[in-house]
Amino acid sequence: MSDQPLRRPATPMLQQIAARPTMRGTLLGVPLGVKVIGALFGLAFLALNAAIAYVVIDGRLDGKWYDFRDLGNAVESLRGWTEDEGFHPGVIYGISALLGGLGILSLVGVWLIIGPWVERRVIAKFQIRVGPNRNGPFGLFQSIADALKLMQKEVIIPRGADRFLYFVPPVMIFVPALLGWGPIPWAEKMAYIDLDVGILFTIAISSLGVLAVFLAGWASNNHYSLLGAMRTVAMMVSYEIPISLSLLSVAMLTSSMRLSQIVAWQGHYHVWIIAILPFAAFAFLFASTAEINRTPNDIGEAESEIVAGFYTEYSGMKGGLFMAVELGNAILVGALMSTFFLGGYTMFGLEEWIPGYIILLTKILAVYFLFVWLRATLPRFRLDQLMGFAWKFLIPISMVQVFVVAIEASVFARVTAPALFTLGAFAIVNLSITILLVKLWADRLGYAVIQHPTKPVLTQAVGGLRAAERIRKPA
Amino acid sequence: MDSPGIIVAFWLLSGITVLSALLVFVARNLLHALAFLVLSFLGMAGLFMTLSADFIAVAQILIYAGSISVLMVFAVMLTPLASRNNGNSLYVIPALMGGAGIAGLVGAVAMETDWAEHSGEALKAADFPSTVPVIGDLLLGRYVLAFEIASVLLFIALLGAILLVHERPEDERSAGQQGEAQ
Amino acid sequence: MPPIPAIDELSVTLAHYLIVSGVIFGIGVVIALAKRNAVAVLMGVELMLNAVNLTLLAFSRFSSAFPAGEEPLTGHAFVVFVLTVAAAEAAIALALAVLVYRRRETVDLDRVNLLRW
Amino acid sequence: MARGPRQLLAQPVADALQSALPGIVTAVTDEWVEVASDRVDEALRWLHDAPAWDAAQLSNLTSVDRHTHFEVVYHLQSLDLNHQIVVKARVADHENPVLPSAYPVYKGALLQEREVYDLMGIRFQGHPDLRRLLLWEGYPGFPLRKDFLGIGHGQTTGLQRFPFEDKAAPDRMINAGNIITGERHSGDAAHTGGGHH
Amino acid sequence: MPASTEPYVLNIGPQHPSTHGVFRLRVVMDGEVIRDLDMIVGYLHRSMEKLAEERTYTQNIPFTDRADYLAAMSSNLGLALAAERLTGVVPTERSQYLRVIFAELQRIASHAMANGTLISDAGAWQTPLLYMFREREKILDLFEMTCGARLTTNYMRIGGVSFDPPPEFWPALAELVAELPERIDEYFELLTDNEIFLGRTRNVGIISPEDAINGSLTGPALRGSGVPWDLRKAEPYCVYDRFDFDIPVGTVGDVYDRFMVRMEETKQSVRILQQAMAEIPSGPHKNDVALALRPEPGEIYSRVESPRGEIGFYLVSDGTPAPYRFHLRAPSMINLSLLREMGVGSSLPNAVVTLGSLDIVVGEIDR
Repeated sequence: MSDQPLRRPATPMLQQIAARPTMRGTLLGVPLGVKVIGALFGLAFLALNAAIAYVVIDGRLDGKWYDFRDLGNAVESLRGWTEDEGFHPGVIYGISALLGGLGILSLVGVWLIIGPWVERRVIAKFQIRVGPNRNGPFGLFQSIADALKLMQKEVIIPRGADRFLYFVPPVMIFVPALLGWGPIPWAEKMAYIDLDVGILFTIAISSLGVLAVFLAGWASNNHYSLLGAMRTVAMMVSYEIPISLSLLSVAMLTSSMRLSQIVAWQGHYHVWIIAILPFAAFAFLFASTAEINRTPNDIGEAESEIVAGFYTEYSGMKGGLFMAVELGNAILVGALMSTFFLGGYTMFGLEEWIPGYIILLTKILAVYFLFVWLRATLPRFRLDQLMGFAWKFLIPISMVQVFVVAIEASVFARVTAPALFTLGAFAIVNLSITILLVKLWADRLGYAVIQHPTKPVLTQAVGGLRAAERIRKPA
Repeated sequence: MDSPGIIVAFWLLSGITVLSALLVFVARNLLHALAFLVLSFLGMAGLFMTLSADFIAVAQILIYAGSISVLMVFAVMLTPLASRNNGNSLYVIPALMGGAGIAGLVGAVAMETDWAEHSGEALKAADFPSTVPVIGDLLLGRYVLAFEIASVLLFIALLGAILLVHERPEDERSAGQQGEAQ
Repeated sequence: MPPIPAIDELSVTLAHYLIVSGVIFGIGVVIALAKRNAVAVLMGVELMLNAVNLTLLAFSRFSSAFPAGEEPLTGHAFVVFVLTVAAAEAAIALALAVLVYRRRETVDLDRVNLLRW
Repeated sequence: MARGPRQLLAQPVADALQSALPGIVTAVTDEWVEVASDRVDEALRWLHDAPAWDAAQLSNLTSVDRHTHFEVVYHLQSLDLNHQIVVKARVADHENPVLPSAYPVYKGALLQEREVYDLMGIRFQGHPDLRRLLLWEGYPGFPLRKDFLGIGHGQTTGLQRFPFEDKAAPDRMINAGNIITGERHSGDAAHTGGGHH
Repeated sequence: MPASTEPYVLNIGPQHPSTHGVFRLRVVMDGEVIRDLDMIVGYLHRSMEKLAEERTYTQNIPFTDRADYLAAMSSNLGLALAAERLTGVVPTERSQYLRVIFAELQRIASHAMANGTLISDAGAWQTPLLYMFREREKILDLFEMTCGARLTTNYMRIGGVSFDPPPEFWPALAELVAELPERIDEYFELLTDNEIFLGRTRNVGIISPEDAINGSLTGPALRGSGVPWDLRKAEPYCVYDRFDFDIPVGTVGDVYDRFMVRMEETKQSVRILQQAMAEIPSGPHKNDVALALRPEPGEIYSRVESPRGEIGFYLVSDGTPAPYRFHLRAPSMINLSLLREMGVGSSLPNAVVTLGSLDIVVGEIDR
């Protein structure tokens, strides 16, 4: 036994971090030529921006096929051209449908590659870790590697599984995740199917996933799966109601179920509906986290309780599809949230300058960041707490909100005062009603915020039961 | 109806619908039958779509494929000891005959009758840019009484379902069981 | 080999929809009559209701009993009512099935043969 | 001799025990009281209930193989009085050791007695759920016994069926009764596996 | 007949995210409600007690590392103390302080792990766990500096400790002790006012003080139920009687109380560390002791307060260098005595959180 232990420096990690080059140090070390070229590039970029700004102000872009602010213009002029050339209407239909489908598929596809990386890196930042950083630049290829791994893995069918129903759900759940993107407007004319019943379509599509989840859990012949499936189904069915009610408020306020019209309404009055209907926005956001199984409502796949929930038994790419759907749904909900409550592609007139789809994408990513933030911060609810929250809290208050909005919508249609004034009054009224209602209802349910949770008692005494009683009831 | 898309869609969707409806009958497992039923509902929604009834089609998806099927799932799961068997009863032969008879009758009538129907340009004029406001006006205008009665019906059905399935408290239930035993 | 008809001659008419709806109604009748499981019977009933909906919508679309553009969507309004009734009926029927199961531990309709359960 | 800092001298405990339950003490040293092996539960119950001794907690329960007999050692402690009492029971029958269970007095004996049964082979009568704890049902022998030198010739370790446990009674746990509702099965019935080598 | 589902058996573990090792719960569930519960352990059984009968007392110290691998220092200390009491060896003054310092550091590290995994069990996606790992890493760095190992330290010796800490140890320790209270307050902010966490842990898995004492619970599980029992005060070993610290006790006995007791104990450990750092005398860190001690025939039951409760060593000597009988009282295992009573009737999420709050280490349960 030697008295000299093997020693390493005090905190090797900290020293390594300290030894890393800083941003400032990197800049100082750049040679002059590179700096000059960089500055020239910067100037050229500014000049390009100025040129774009000139073209936009001049109005030369408006409605032309190369109006990059609205890719719908290009498709429209393509349709016009094919019509002029005398193509069969079916061909024109097919071409424009394929273009839109290609857009949606590439969006979702690219997201499925970038998304996991974003999520993991952001969560790593929350968790004072580094995150994936080995594979490709900044670890960007990590998700490709993961996808390759998933594809190579064997798909194991559990013994006793229902073979037919086992293979259906991964596909069945993927379809609504793609269909949901249909009615979302990315710019004024840029929507795949600008359905007249867009809101109803959205709700209907989201309800389709329920059955897939149930079948996945049931067909796996695993108790974890079944438990997760039943939890998810119960939760999704419950939370569809607050979603429908909050979207009903939106539809009544804007007097349209067409998504593009809802966005146009917000753009026209330069207001976000979240300001007018804060409770509806909250209900929608909370219920969506339940619908798409994200923290704090991810009880359907609570890994500390039921491993992976309804897709515990799915291995390889079949499990990967479920994860992909979950990821895709996260930004789909972000898109819906932005469209309904955050002004969609409009941004107080900024959409004249910046392409609407970029604005919408920014908003989607902001909502997605909120989801990641929640995931990194909050523990999970229990099933009974969640169901209680939906039925006892969200639904009653949402119903009252629907009544209030019905009155307000009819007032709005009749009043001739400036819209901003009326809407501001609505916002104030709704906010105060919401606060009042929430408070009253919470009191009614006997729920109170725990201000000062019981802290441990500090004592110097030692003892058993008698000492415990002394501490509990001090004389 | 000149758009080839609609013609293709009609044949495809009606094929899917009829086939999956048949499979509901053929399937051995109740949950398989349920899956086919949902497919049939979806095909039906597509057929509605070809009839330019977008609101009804989406409502069909929402109510049938989304809600009633889940309700059936719950019914199946809440009756665990009952068999998952989708077997036929003794009435299968008469039922088949009856079903074929009805289908044949409807088909014959449909083919033989000279329907006063739109076609060509008149049919195009019957396309609506938006069905929702018109349906809304109808429901809250001419059929408002029926609409209100339907809402009452829904409410009563809700209450009835809750009352039927409501579990009595433990002591009451055991008392009831004793009563039955006597 | 018969000549391939032009695509216009393939056009879909009211009769097509009615036949499809008749076939589905027939299948629904068979399921409702022949199945033993209460839930399966309910499936048949739902199929029948669906077939009726299809008929209503088809008439609403094709029928020239109304001049074009005048009261054209009555069929749609009726379908809305049918959907409502179907939802109510499904809820009640499934509640009944659960109730029957609770009392008799079966949902086999052949074995539920007493008026009182 | 070594005693813990808060361990009571055993003589006063033995005297009190003897006067309350005559004939129960069979031996006594400075450190421990040895009680009659068939009346251990009585002694523990008395020490638990007596306010002067207040043995509220069964701190530790273990056993020692003395080649000819077993010693089961109970370390009791009073939290309020802050002292420790050591009670021993001498199980004379080395082939078929049986002892009353301490579980009716101390719930904390639940797993400790299972462990002693598992590794030393002492059966506790009245234990609600006496099964092997660390080893699997059917393990040949009791490894903490001094005469356990290895698994005997012709016997397998059972590693092949380790994850599957006892195939003869796959739903053993469900039938094992419920501690909470008091539907217990006797310790004897649980003594199914574990043939002596 | 109520519309209940069929009871079914759910095997939670041995490979499961919330069983903290190879621990298996076999649960009979009716929907979400647990009807019966059985624990199956032994997957990590290494027959330590039998092996120890072939080795000298010093040679047995590494076994204690492998028993409670999250609190190796405390287990080391338990065996060293037991062997000293059996043989009459007196440790040096400096080593007494070093033992206190390392045991308290280990307590902080272990409680950080316990609370972090508890919150993970409650469903937080590992963020609090990784935050708590930050402190734990620094403490393990200190261990590594001193004895070269991070987890299985094998540090305590009969008559002292194996190494005197290197010079750079003391500033690092001072830095850690200075920043720890701030960090702990951070966790309080993050967690104690979190509605979801409170909703998940309050009034869940309640153990009454009577049951806790009767069920042989020790450590934070016992103190969470309101019983002020801490061996550092009740039976002061090393030099704990020279330090001023408090025993935190819970008021309800639920999961939240056990969590909070651990958090508060971390604060108290910092207090002890501050005093020990200030008062540590210079001198040898170890007395020279024969490698193969031959204690007189006799026996000892000696216990210390490990982060998980009372870790006791029952040593029987027959005069040879190896113990005749070596028994380790495993607090992790004995704290599970009430698991079934707590679990039956509760729901799966509650059971998972309750198990997490009992803070088991499977290496110690199985030994």
